[in-house]
Amino acid sequence: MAHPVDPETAVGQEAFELDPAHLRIVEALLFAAAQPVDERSLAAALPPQTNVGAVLTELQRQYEPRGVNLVRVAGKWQFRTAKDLGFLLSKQAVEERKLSRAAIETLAIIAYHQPVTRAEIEDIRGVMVSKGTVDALMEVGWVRIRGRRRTPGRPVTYGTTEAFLVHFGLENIADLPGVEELKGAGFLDAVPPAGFSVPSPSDALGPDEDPYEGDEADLLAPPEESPAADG
Amino acid sequence: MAHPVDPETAVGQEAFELDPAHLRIVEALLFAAAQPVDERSLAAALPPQTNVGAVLTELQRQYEPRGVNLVRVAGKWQFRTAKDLGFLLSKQAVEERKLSRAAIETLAIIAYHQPVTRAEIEDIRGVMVSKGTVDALMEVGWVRIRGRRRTPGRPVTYGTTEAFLVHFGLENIADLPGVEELKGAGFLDAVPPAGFSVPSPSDALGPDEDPYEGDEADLLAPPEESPAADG
Amino acid sequence: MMDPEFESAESFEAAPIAPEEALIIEVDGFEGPLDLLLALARNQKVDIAKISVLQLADQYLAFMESARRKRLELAADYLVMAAWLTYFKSRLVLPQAAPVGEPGAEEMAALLRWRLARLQAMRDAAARIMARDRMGRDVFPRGEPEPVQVIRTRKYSDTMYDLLTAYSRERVRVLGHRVYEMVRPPILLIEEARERIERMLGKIPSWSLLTRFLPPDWTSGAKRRSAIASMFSAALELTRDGKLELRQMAPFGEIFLKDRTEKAGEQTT
Repeated sequence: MAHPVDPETAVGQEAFELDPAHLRIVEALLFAAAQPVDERSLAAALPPQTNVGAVLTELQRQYEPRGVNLVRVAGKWQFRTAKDLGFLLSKQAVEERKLSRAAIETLAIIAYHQPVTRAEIEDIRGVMVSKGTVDALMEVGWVRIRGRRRTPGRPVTYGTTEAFLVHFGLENIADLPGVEELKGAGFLDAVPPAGFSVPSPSDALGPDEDPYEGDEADLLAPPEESPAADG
Repeated sequence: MAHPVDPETAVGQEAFELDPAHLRIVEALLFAAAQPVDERSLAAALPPQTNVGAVLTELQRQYEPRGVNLVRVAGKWQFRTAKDLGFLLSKQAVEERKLSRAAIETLAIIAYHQPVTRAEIEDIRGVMVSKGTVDALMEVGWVRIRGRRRTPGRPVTYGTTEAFLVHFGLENIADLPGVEELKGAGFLDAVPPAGFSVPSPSDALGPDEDPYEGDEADLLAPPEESPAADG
Repeated sequence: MMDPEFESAESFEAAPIAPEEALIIEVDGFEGPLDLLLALARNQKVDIAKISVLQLADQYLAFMESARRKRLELAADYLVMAAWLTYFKSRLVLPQAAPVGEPGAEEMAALLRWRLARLQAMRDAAARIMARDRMGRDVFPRGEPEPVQVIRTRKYSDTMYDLLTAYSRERVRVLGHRVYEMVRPPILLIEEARERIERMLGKIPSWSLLTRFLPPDWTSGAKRRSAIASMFSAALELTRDGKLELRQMAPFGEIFLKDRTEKAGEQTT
């Protein structure tokens, strides 16, 4: 037969003489703090004469059987994941990064102007684009080689990937806003410079574009499943 | 021992078997993660067949009187400091970018009317959307491009983000304050009562407009090749 | 002068404010005509659903007149609203003259009340959202998160905002080098005039004066003449395209235009 959770282990069910309001305050302060907090700082948030040590001892006791414990480190207090649950934590924190300015600009040009060759990206940006920038975008998984332009030298054309759409929350590459929409949303001044136009990007193979056959066999993976626009 | 919980009796009843070890794991995960976590991710850390919903409900109940509460935002779960203790934590408060009145009004219109086009926002506000409105809301991360409307010109539609729900403590869009009354009053309908001509600064929503219905299959070309990037 | 039925209906409400009193309102403080109307409506201190639209129209038109005297540049939106309110008043005066299929004064008043009420409702909703317990202000997440395995962490935090900003900035920077300033003669291009009228299509009330739609800053001297000529040419083009109707009662008389797109819009898919 099912039995209810033991009230003894449940946080907040205990009978204690301490003012529950004080426990709540210390609990919230420790939870929101970005580093361990000393008792003096905690005392400052409580009425004078409050026994901070007793509040902390009681909190520590209440959290002792739980998934999170209140621990004392270097004379200060902090909540930590219970030691035996360390397996839930990953060893390394992943630091979020941003693309360099050159990289995000190149990515934006590829997104809007695809299919586009490196020479064309340079022409639009007016500066040399290092191969490293495009390679790095391919490594992130947002840019792919789409095909080859049917022009002398048959340069490869670049486009964006499904991962690009997912990351930037687009259902479709054609959903990128056009000039009027960039203006309307405030990204462009009401009067953009002469000659400003925005192409309508498309996944479809361009008229002068051949599908990319790949230089190496391992680049050819089986076709992807239908794209799921799942955030 | 553990038999599957009857979903009929599980709802609203606490008399089923909850393994304290499961409570500890979910507690540790939600405590450790600063951002909201979805039930699927939590389930991944628990034995198969665990009733994650019941674990969460019990945790929520246990934390309800405390200084830290378990809340549901954007369809996910997160520990947050109790609402009434905000005043103690002003030191932790993040300096927030001040949004213009126009931007705040536009945010509300986007939230309640989404997916909504710029023309519709302008129709409701009776004024053109200016620079520093939609772009500022996108910069804060509360507004996103949702897609395009299936009408001539295929205007881009806007909606709110998960960050918006998290920031304002909303479970989902239907949880917006007063949404039912606004709907009842007809203020969320795309078009005003039929037969009226409306003075408005830009293209008003016409009777020929369809609501946005997700992506358009005809625009999604099948992938010609596998993305070469990210092996 | 006024239709007796309407007069009695209107006189139920607060006595009209003298136009001068309404003029203490400065145009700078307003975001468009609807915002201005809402402020005027609130002055009536009654439920928006019961507001006197005639009184509102008078106040608005008086405001426009004073702005004109002060040579304030008002956006086209204000002029369109003025034209609509003028038309509303004409409907009020001559209700029997409403052409078939066109809204009568009562319908027009109801529509304006509805739009004002909707704007007010959205403002109230905005205030309610902003007053919620907000993350980072009223409630706080764990201050010292620990990395967790089950949560997918993104490696890159670039957003759509970053992408669009980069694109706009980059393209403008490159094209900016190729731009030169050009001193424009006081001529309104027909394309501009056409674009202007097209922007108003769907909102032009029945038979409105062409001169009401002149761009602000083009209402006097040589600029006015150029603007009238171009607006007329553009109106002719749009009439040819079936989007407008034009009417002139007498040689050298005023030219009126009427929108035909609305009906067309209802029929197409």
